[in-house]
Amino acid sequence: MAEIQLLGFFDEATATAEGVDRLRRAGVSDESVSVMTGVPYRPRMLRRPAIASRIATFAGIGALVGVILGLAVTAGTYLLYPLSAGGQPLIPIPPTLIIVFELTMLGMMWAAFGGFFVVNRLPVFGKPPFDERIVEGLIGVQVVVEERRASEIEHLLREAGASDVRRFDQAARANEATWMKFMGGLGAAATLALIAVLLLSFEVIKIPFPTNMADQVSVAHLQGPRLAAPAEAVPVQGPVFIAGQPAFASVASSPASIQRGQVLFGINCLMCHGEKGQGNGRLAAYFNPKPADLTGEKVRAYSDSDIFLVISLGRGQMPSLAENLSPASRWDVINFVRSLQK
Amino acid sequence: MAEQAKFDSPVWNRPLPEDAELAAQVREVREKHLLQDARPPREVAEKVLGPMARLGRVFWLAFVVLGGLTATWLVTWAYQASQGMGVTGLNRTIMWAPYIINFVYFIGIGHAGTFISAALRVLKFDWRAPISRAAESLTVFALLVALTMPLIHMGRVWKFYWMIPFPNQRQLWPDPRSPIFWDMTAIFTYLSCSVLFMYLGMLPDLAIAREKASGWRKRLYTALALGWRGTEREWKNLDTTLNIFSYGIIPVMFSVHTVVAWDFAMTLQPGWNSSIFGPYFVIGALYSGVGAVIIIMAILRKALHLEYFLRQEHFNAMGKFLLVLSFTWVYFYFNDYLIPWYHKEPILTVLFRLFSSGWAAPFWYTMLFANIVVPWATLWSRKVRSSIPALVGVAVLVQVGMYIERYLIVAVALGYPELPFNWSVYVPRLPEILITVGVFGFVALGVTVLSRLVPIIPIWEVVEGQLLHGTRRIGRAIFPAKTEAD
Amino acid sequence: MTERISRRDFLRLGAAGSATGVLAGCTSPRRWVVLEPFVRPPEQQVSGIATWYATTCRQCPAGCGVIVRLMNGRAVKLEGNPEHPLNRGKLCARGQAGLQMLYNPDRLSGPLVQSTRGSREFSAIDWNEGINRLFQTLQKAGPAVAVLGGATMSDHLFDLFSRLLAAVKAPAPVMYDLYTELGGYRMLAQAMGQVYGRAAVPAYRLGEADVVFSFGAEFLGTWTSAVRYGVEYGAFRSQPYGKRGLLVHFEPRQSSTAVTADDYFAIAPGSEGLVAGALLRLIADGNLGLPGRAESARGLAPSLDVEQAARECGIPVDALQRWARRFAEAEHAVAIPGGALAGSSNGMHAARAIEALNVVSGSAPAGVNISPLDLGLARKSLNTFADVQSLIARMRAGEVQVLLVHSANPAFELPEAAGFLEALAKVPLVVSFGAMVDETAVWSDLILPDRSYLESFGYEVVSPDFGSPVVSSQQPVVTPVFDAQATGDILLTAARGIPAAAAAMPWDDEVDYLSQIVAGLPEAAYPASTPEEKRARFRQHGGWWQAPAAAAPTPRPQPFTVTAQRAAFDGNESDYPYFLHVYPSVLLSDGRGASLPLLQGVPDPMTTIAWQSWVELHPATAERLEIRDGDLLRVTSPHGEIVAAAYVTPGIRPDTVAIPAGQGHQDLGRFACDRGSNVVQLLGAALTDEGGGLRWNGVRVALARTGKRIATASLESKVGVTEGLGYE
Amino acid sequence: MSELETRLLDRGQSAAAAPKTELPSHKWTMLIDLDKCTGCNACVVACHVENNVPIRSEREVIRGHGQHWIRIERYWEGEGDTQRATFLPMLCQQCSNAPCEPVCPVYASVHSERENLNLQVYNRCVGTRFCGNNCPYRARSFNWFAPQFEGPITEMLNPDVTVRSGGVMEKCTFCVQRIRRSEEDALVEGRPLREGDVTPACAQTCPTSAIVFGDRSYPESQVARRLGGQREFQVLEHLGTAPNVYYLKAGGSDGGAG
Repeated sequence: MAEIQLLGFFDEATATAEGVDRLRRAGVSDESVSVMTGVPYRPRMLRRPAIASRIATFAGIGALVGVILGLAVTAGTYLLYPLSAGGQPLIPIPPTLIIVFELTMLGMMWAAFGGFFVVNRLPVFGKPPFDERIVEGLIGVQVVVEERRASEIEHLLREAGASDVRRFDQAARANEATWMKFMGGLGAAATLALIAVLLLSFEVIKIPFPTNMADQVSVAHLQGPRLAAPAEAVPVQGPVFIAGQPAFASVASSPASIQRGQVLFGINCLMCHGEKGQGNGRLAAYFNPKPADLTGEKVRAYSDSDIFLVISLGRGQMPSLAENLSPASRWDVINFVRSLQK
Repeated sequence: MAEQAKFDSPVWNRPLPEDAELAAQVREVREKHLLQDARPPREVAEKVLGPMARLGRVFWLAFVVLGGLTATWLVTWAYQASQGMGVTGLNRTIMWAPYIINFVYFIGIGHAGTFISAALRVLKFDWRAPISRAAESLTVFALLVALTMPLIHMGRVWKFYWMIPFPNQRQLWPDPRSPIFWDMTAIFTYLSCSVLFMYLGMLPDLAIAREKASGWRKRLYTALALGWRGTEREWKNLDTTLNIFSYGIIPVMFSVHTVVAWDFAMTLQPGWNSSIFGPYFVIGALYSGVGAVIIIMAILRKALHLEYFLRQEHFNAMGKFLLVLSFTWVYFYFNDYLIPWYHKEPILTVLFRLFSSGWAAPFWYTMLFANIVVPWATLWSRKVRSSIPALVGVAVLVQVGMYIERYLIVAVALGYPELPFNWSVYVPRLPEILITVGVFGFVALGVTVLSRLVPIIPIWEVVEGQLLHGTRRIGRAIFPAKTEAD
Repeated sequence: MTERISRRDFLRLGAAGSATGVLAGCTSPRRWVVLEPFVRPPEQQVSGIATWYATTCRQCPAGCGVIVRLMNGRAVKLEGNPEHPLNRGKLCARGQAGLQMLYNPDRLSGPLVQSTRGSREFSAIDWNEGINRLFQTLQKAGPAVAVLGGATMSDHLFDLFSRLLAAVKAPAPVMYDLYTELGGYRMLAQAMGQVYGRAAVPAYRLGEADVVFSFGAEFLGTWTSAVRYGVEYGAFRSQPYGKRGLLVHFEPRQSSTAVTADDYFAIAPGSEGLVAGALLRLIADGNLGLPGRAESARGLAPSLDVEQAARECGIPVDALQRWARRFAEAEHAVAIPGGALAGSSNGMHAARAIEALNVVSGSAPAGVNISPLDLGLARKSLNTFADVQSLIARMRAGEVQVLLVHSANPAFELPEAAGFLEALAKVPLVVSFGAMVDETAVWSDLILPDRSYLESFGYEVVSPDFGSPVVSSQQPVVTPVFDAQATGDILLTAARGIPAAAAAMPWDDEVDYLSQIVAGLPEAAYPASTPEEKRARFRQHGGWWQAPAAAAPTPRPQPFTVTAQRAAFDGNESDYPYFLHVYPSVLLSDGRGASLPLLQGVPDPMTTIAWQSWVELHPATAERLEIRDGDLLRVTSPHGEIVAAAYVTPGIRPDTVAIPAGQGHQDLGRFACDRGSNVVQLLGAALTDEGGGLRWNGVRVALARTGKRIATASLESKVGVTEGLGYE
Repeated sequence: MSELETRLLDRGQSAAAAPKTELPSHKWTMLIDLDKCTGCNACVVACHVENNVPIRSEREVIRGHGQHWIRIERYWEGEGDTQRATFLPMLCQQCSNAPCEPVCPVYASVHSERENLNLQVYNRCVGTRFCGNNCPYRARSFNWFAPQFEGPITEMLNPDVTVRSGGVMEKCTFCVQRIRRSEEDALVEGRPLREGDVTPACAQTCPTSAIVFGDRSYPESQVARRLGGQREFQVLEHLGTAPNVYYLKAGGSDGGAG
């Protein structure tokens, strides 16, 4: 049973109300009738039943979400980053109230806006019955009737005072499926945008923007060429060597000392002398002559004091490590080297 | 065209009484009141949409000039960001000034739009109908500018997103203790809801424009109107949503400027840490905002030939409004002044001396003259209020006065911390002058362009008002009367 | 693999120095800032081990011990050497800024020659050629060689210069600079010689003093050893059992010493001696103080009318009376003669009068011990301005073939009236050893840039000597930053070709020379047995000194007389209504600090002005002449004129204007040149009554507005500090 | 690996040496005896060198962009001819209730409860300058331009201290890098921090020892012993910022303690 849509045009409200009344008397249900106006006529004026709006529900839920978000942003931040500021308590209540208030209002209004779209199924897809004359002040009464009653109803409308009646076929209606797809697409786009922003904010996608202080001029010279210690100058920590005397302040070999020495060896020596001190570190290939085999006969024959001097002053291609190792640390390394020789 | 005559229903073409005397009275009422002067909706729409689409030479000239100012703003900002904040006149004592003055000023301007739309809607002041959208558009652009001001003012603006609570690699969020965070939340809420509010109210008008326009405008309005048809359900939902927004946005509006005031009041700076700053700033904001709306109304009326919509009654009402706000503002200002004055707090005494007889005296007296003397001396007169040039003159003075007031609070008071060794005076330099001029240009450009893109007069609200308003005869006199439909 | 990693690359790797960095194969200091920076201040991370070297500060002649913090071979911080007996771990602003002497971007790299003097068109030559030129000229010149040195020249260099000059039978080096002239070093030493029999810069112990009178001695700012006096002053203010010494300061201008004083009198310029005389008179006539004081005073007090003297000085008589009593009654009372005396015509009279107060109170300065310990090493002695004048006369007479200038900048520091530049034209070869192009280097033919003091060896016998002698060690803390050569080595190299000099200077290089000197020192406070160890410990500890002796011998005064003498001034009162008060800037000293941005950019304590020079005026003067801060004034004296910006301050007498020395360079690098004006241009070349000093504190000036203004680069808010909250 | 373990490893200590408990807390306090301050500016220069504080040019100083972490405020007391200057060294007061901290939107200005320090995290700073305005002492300095270190002057920069970029706020840190270094040294040596282990650059150089620094919670420290006297005051005490820099009024002595 095919249905057809009629759109009757009335000049003013009284005639429209009359038309609506007649439709009702003719057995057309209120649900089948809809009024379109360019001005917000109240339903009472047109003898239409009152309409309840569900927007307030949306707004209420939105406000609730806002409260939760507000609490999450504030208390959540305080708990995640327990940083003290200004002698305030970890969770300061007054600032929290401000944020919660703002986010509540934000949630309420955004939800109302969203609700407005959902309830009205905006944007409208498809071509539901409409006529330009409605925006010019005419009142349109849209009636959905079975095709066979079409002319009866049209007549009824004209009798009530309709200046014109247009017929629209079944196809002229809003396409809710497209609307659902559109909203789904919108959601997907929003999710994608969120992911994109997350990728950026976690620097998975890194924009090569200078971060200023990462390239530090104050430590730049730590990378630059090591400057040799001035010849014949004696640091405050004491001379490395005085003719006729052994090297100073040796540290007795102990498990703790050897352990420290191992760590320091790993930092300062391993890359050339190798893990076991056999002169086969990763950089050994670049050197000629090769770095010394610390477990070899030659080094075994050195006195501790000699090794101390080599570390302190450097020898051949080996640089002085005086800046890297304090005198006590040098002895730790020597103790470790001696342990390698065993 | 014969067909069309049928649409002109008696609602819009109300006949004059037969009696010549009564007819004259009715004519007078119609001349005075827009909502009494009913015209067919088609004609009303034409009065809005017609001039809107006609882009004359004046428009293009304004577009080029204001666009140039906007470009100046952006270029200067880029220069400042690349060189460092040192190009401004800020110094080690006065670390805030030009951009924060603008920030407070533009947030203030942004207040009037919503106030007029939402508060007057809630209070059912129907005369606001033709004004509201212009005021809202001013709000939107002023807030946009206000939002950029703290960014322009930042030392490392490229790190602005560190102030946004969003999960990131730094694993650190902004601190909700900071008034700046409050500010951002409040302004974001206010700006986004203002835009949504404005858009919602515009939907039926966009539908009208969709039907009337052609070419690219038709496509634009078709997309923007979202298929609005004006069914009874749509109208009801729109009404509910607008009511929710109206009630919601009013406290937000108050909170925004209160929070802005707290930016100052939370500090230990003498002259700033006053507990009355919140309400005082809100009133100050409304004061300058209503003034700004008056100026925009006058300009739009001239540029878009809106004499039919914007009548003396509107200017008169806005003038009254300005006067009331002036009273209120003075009340708060006096409060803020009197109490420290009475306490003789030393550092504030220095400030008062500075205002009354120091180098800041010319500014202070100009401010008092513009904000108090002139409005009080003139706005009581209906003649002044109804004369557009006079009222605009007063409104411009109020803008000057309120800008100086912000300058005195932000730039001058900040120069007088408790340790006198560090006192300082802020003198603006070229970059901030260019940026300030530029953002004024941008706001003007925004309103100018928007007024040519969307119906700047809410057609449906005017038509609805005309529907609900009529005359009532008591004895031999005719009076305007209103139907309370809700 | 045949390609070899360069030493530099290797060092880069080695220098990364941190375990995780190297092991992970990424050797970047970024590590310190990239991993953690967004949640924690980077200062939470510290990296590397610092090396410290002890050496001697050469920013002024005092010779404070410093230790230098090195990170990766770069000197990053100077601190006082806590072991050093002079400064005890403390350092002044100038000392702290020393690193910028080392790393100054305007330092010269390699020797330069200038074909036309004053053209500033230098061409680079290599070191051999430069030294050769010096050698050849020295060889030809015979005894016609002169050396003009400054007080910051290291003593070892002075010794080498002296030996060279003695070997060629030339007169001894002339050691003179503006800083010591303004500090009155030479004049005060002369006065000490007259009073105690040994001419040495006096050193006053304040640690136990009850009352200290300072007569224009800015001992907390620039005078002799401001750091040591700071240490003394700290002890003076909080003595055991809650005792706190009182400081009274007499000076026409409020210096920072005046500010810290308990009582301050803005006395008329040149009246310090009169004040001291009046105090003596009051003690003598009033029979004041502890037993014996008045008797002692009676023998020394000059004949004068106290009331008239008080009027002339500008001190109320009752205040004088009060302080005379206080001084006489105090167990430890010290009177300090300041540098300003040196520039007054009556300076020697005044110094004797002030020292007479010390004789009365029985608190002679340290450092004037009659028999100092013989250390077997040379120490420089300063010359008077009269000696400089005779050098100039020799130059003018063509008796100087080569002039060597080291640590001095006579073209900047000497008044035009001295005629230095004209005389210079008669010298065929002028050699400057300046590390930067200063005003004198501009008028020289050859520049052989010396190393900065943080790159070179040396020793310095500390002066003033606070009780026991100290030989401060100087050693390089970094390898040379610029291509500069130690002047000592240059002299030794050049001397090798001159037979007489070669015999007097038989060392391979200056390190060899120093080793021998140090080996000859007596036993030190720290243990060291062999000569090698002595040398090493000398450098390690930063010098040689002995454990403090139980009691230093108290010097006995010689018979001397005190006379009250009025100071003379150039210019009559009607044409030149204001006294000119010249003082060394606390930061720039006599101008040698002007090349360091750290000293230029830090505000002067009294005016808070940075980067500029100024004329201090009393508000009454300013009001009369309608002068505001920043007005450019033409300051005219009988000898010259300069233009400088006004600074109105209550801290000066209304009849006096004060201008700091230090600015007004035409050269000396980008930070110094074309800033402010040089006050020396206002001075004449007249000598003081006694002692042959430059009478720099005896000039009157006139002020006139030029109509131009500059913005004052001050830190203070003038309104804030003068008007304040208005309720005090 | 924890932060502490990494740091110990760099000093040649195996990670096992890291204490399992929290690091000990301190109340770092500075005492400035105005009776001894001579306004010599040694502290200012020492601070500039230690903390890589840039020297601003004459033009910048004229514009009020002079940058110092510690400055000598010179006031005038008295009227007319008896006017005498006084010095007030002013630096970050390391307030316990620091007004600068809560106003920062990005946690760049935060408090270390453990050390009683007011920390400034340069790399978090976005340059809103709210803290600078809210500091009643105006002790914070802003990098109005990127700092310029000419030529070899970069060599003397302290590698322990970040050079702040343009647009970043900075202030006195009580030489936190020295505190950190001493703490580590003590940890490596397995001992608690001792009095005198930590001295900021200003206190170290101060010729008259007017500036004294130490841990107030350690009763034998110099600061703890000298606090509580008649001469003690805090600048702008009435604001309730609870500074950790105490001043002693000029014109008196606390006898033997200094």
